[in-house]
Amino acid sequence: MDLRYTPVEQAFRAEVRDWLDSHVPRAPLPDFDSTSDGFEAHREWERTLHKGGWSMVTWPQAYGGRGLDLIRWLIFEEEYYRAGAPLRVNQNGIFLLGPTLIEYGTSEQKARFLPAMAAGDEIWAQAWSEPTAGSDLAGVRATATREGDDYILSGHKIWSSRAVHADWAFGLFRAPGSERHKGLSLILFSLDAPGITVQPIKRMDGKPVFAEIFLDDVRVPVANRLGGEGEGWSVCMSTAGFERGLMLRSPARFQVAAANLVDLYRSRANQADPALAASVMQAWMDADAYALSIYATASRLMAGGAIGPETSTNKIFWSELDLDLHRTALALLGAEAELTTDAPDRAANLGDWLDGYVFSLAGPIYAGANEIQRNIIAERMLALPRG
Amino acid sequence: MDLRYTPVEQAFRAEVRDWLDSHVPRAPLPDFDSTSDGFEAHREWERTLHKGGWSMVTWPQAYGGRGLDLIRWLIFEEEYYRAGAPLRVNQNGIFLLGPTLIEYGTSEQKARFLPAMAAGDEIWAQAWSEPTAGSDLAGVRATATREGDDYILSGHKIWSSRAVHADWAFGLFRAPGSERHKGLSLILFSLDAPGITVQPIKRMDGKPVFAEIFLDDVRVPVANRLGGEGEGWSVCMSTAGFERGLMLRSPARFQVAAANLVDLYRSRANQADPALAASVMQAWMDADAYALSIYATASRLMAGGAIGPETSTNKIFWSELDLDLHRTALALLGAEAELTTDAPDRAANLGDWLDGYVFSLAGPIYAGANEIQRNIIAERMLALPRG
Amino acid sequence: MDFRLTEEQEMLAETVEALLRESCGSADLRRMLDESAARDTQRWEAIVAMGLPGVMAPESLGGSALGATEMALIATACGYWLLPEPLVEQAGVVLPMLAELDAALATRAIAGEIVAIGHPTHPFVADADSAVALLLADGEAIHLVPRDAVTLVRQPSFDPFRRLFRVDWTPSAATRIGHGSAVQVFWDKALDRGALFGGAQVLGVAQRAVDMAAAYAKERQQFGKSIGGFQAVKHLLANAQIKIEFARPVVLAAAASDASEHNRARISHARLAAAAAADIATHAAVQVHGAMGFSWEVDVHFLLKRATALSQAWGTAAFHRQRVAAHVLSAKLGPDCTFGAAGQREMLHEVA
Amino acid sequence: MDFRLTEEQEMLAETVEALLRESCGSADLRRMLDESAARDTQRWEAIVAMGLPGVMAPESLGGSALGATEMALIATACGYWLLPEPLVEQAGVVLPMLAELDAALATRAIAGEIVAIGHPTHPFVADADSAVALLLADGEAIHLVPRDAVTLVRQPSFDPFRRLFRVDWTPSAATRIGHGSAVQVFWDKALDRGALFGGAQVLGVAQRAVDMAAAYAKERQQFGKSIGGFQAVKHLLANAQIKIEFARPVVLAAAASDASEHNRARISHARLAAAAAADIATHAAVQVHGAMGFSWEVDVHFLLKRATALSQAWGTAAFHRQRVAAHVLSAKLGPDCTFGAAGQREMLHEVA
Repeated sequence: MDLRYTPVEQAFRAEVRDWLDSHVPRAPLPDFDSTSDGFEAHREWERTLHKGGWSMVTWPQAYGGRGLDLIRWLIFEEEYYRAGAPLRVNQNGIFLLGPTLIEYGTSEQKARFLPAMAAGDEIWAQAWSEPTAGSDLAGVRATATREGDDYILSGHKIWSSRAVHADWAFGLFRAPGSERHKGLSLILFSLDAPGITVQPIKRMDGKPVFAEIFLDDVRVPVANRLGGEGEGWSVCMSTAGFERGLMLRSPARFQVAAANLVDLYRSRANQADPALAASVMQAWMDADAYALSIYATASRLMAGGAIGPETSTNKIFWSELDLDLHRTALALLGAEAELTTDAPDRAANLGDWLDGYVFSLAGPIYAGANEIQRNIIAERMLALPRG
Repeated sequence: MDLRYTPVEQAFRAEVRDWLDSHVPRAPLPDFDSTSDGFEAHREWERTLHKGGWSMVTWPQAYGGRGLDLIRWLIFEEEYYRAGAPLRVNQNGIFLLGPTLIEYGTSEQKARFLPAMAAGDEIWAQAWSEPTAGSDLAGVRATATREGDDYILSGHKIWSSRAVHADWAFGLFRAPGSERHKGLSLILFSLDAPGITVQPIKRMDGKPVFAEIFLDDVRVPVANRLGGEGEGWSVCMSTAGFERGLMLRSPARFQVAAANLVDLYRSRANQADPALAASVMQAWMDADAYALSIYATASRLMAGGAIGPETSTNKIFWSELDLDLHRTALALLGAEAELTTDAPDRAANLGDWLDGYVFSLAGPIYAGANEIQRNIIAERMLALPRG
Repeated sequence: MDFRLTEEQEMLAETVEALLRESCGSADLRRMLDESAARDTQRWEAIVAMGLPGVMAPESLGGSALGATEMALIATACGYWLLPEPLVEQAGVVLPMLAELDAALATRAIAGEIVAIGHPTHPFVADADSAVALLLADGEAIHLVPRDAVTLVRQPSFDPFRRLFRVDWTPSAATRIGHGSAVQVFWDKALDRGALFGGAQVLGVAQRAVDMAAAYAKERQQFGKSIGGFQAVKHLLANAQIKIEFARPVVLAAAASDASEHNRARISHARLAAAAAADIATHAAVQVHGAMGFSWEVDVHFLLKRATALSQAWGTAAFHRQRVAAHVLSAKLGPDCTFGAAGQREMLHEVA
Repeated sequence: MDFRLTEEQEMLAETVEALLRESCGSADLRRMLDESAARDTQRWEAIVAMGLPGVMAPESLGGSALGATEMALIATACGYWLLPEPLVEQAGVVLPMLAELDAALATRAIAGEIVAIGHPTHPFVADADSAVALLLADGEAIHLVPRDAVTLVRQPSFDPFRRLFRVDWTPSAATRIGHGSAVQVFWDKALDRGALFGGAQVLGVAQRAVDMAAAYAKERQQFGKSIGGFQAVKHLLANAQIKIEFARPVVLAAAASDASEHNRARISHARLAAAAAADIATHAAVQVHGAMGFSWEVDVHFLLKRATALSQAWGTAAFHRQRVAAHVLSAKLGPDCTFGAAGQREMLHEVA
């Protein structure tokens, strides 16, 4: 155990910091869900990152990455959030699909999809949920009917983030007549394909953050299937799948939020409820604990370890920490908590706590509701019966 | 709605206060579980109460009560706790069995059992649980085999409070071969009866607060059955049964504890964690809310209303309030929290927070674990499916 | 001592409930938003026709002279149905104040005209745009200012039905209707009423959240059964319901008691307990609804937003916690003090 | 940067674990209580034979000169197995202090003799009765006082294995072994070590509570199935395990870092997080065990009591929360500061 950064790691941090200092846009970009202008501005940022070689530092160089280890990924993320760089419009691609492609993809698939993903030329949407398949993902009904070298996709996906403007999507489809975890395949499809209709869904704040995707006899080549036919469930749940548990939320995000919360508290400590100090400190400690835990996991993975049920403990911990942190911020804001960023009298330096709060509400729900994650912890870590 | 005490109620309070002022023992009695001396001292106190006509103010005068309403019962309890009067060694009898006897007992049963209960001549133990029947009370296995005008009782009861020294006990017994909620009868039995062995069980603090009762062909007359044969489950769960939900913990108990907690906080506010102030205030508010809720329920019952699932909301609320209150007290005590009352350097005026804490640990468990109560609330109040 | 609603009180609550159930459904709310309307004229007229704005106003002015308990029941119904119109503030805070300060305007307010109120504890004024006049504070003085004598700057709220404004105005002797230290009592009473009825309102929000979530949990199927059958969902909603059960008697007791320091602490307790119940209930409702719960198309978010707004208006949570603490650390406490220590002692004395 | 235990560290932990599993079971603990014994001689001899009291002591004195990480792992095992003997305090706090102050006594302590320590932050001294000498504070001075020069008054603890005493003694020049302001650093380091290893110990208590509860939940049948199958039980224990998972890396990071203001705050964080995990885990264990959980005959209460005692020793929770707050409100914060801000800046400077 050695908790000092190596000179190489230090140099890497300095390099990242320098590059970000000179490239991160001074003014925040317009958000990527509300308008296609915002979306394209973020695509442009992905291209800028790619030109600098920063689009996904852990990927092999051949696919647009730097072939670096997870500790350096963490350092990159720390500097990225520290610099206030734009959110990653392609996060579904680079953090969710990318690692799975690297583990399960054929060389043709990797060559076809990874460089375009890294370059920002193809932005990805996820298409996990269906109206009847939320926490119970094995309930998907969308079908992939084999016709020679093609699949004909039909069905209805929902809560697809980025789907309104994105280029490609990935999701589970089942062989007609198959049930539950069997007969599922993970299939990639272009959102421009004939037979696809994308219908935006507004989040509670009115932003079209999600979409429904209706697939009506959409023809895709069999080569778009990732992993074996009918093996979609295990591909999703595999090691690579679990790595998503690590990359889904980098600790730096919460450390920045916690530092901002401390600033907010400092600026209001006089009029604040003294009990809120405890919540502020707890948020800071939790963000710190989450970072330390991820460093421990990253170290273990780098040494060849496999990730296990800690994806579930991580998911619960960061989602609850994020929600608590934002609720504490709203409590500190008092009568100003309800003001949106449009409110003329809202102090401009406050940060958008409401937006962060709305975002945090989704944490305990998506990527497997926390209730499901608790079942997983009880069954896999504590060996309790399925019930 | 009129939240003023009537002159009659005020006069009643004054009368109770006067009587308690002149009768409550100056020195605390030795506890009633550790020794038979302590038990008999409490029996003597029950007799004193009875002589004053205070042993159970809501019972009919014919059975040793005063025939008063529930509001006056609450006033009596308030004054009782305010005066620091001894705990009621016969609480299993007067609060749990008594109301059921009054509703379901024959006139002979009432005449036989209630006056002796009110007088402290017969102290009662409860015998609900069995080793395999805890939260799942319908899992009792002890049997009552009918032989003419007698039952032959066999089985093994456990966690019986007061059974070490008490005179009588009540519990559920099933007809041989019956299952679950069917075939159960509520039967009263003398703890002196041949075939009974009582084995004390020590609580975590070493006090023999519970006992196991082994019944080996214990013969009792059929007249000891309360309610119909095989109707024991509904007798237990009936209206009278639910009234236990009201009387099990009178609000005054928590109001006194909360006031003591406030005193403890006041005496340590300088060195205390400021965050603890919030916990102290919450404990006080919760005790107040519990009292108000019980006043509302009592008013409704007095007007002929029936008690429903609020027995479950009450149970959860008071048990969690009690546990939180005592954990807050231990936190305020800091390094002194672990000292028992035997510790020479423990400030004498502190009150026994540790003892209260140990007692409060049982709250979420006994009389139906809180998990079961939450199921009841979800199913009966919110009409959620049994699942 | 009788801690029950009277039959008349229960009937009143049911009548208001029925009106709102009919006129304040999801479609009604969404139509208002589409039209960016300040209020639904038809619904407001029905509310006025029922005499609700004047429920606490004296009969001499055309009011019903009912008490705070009745008003709390109405507020709870308004919270439950997410009523966008400012009935709670008008009937519960503004009219009792106007009745003592300006009888003519009170009569007009009973007839449905809006008089907005800018309390010194809050930087903004709700519903100022549709008001005919505004009650405003200038130091210790109370001013009644016509709508056209002020400039309004809209401050958008998380709650799309809230209409908050910064009010720019110039105090003058012409608008001053009360001054001197005696006036403080008006603002204090307004704050207490706002907090109490806001608490009652948010209690209604909490119950609606639990009811919506329970209904959805019964219907929504996952893993081959309704999710309401899972203990995790059951216990989440049971916990929210418990919070409601132990906030309700505090709200009712605060409403049914006279103004006193003891009862002011209870008003704060009621507001805190109701807001805590709403916080837990609305978050539980979002969680039970899954992704639906943070979409615009399901009404759950309206509840969450209303709870967020009401929980910090009419005194922040910090203010009310402070008021409880001040009482608890100075008052006589104990089981005989549930309904006030002072009165208690006096009456005991009389009896003795 | 490598946040993994080495193979040697894992082997050490397993060895200690095996020793305690063999020698510190339920029957062993209950035999000690029946005999009112201060310690189990055989077990303590085995512990000494393994060299554990000297694990942090320099090799020149016969110690193993291992670091705080190794000591934290040993402490966690001691917590898990509820070890009654004061190994954690001796090896983790007393010996590092003695090594600098009294080499001869340090050697004896490595050989198993007990030297008790009375830290200025705590009114009582643990294990003073079986000690050969006591490290005591008199103002700024450190005294090393022979056991027979003090009078002890036993202060019974909720934890029946805790042996707490008030120590009555008279400071004299003969017993003074250090004084002046330089001595404060000894007491500060002792407090940090006590808090850190106490945190590691209570983390072990927490894990044992979850393990015991999970084992019982699998076995105990109610409603025709094992109670571990009920979601309420599963989630209760899952929540406790989550607290443990996010306390462990904090404890390890605090142990693996050098002394610095940043790391002192992390030690406090580690103690708070571990104590919070133990609080939740031991209460969950009581709840899952039902009535068994508050009976004397099941060991769960030993865990609850140990957690209660350790959570307030070596600085109360209030003290540690205060120390975290002081750091958070004054230090540079941010995602680049996880392992210390100052060092970070320096090294960046060197590189640049």
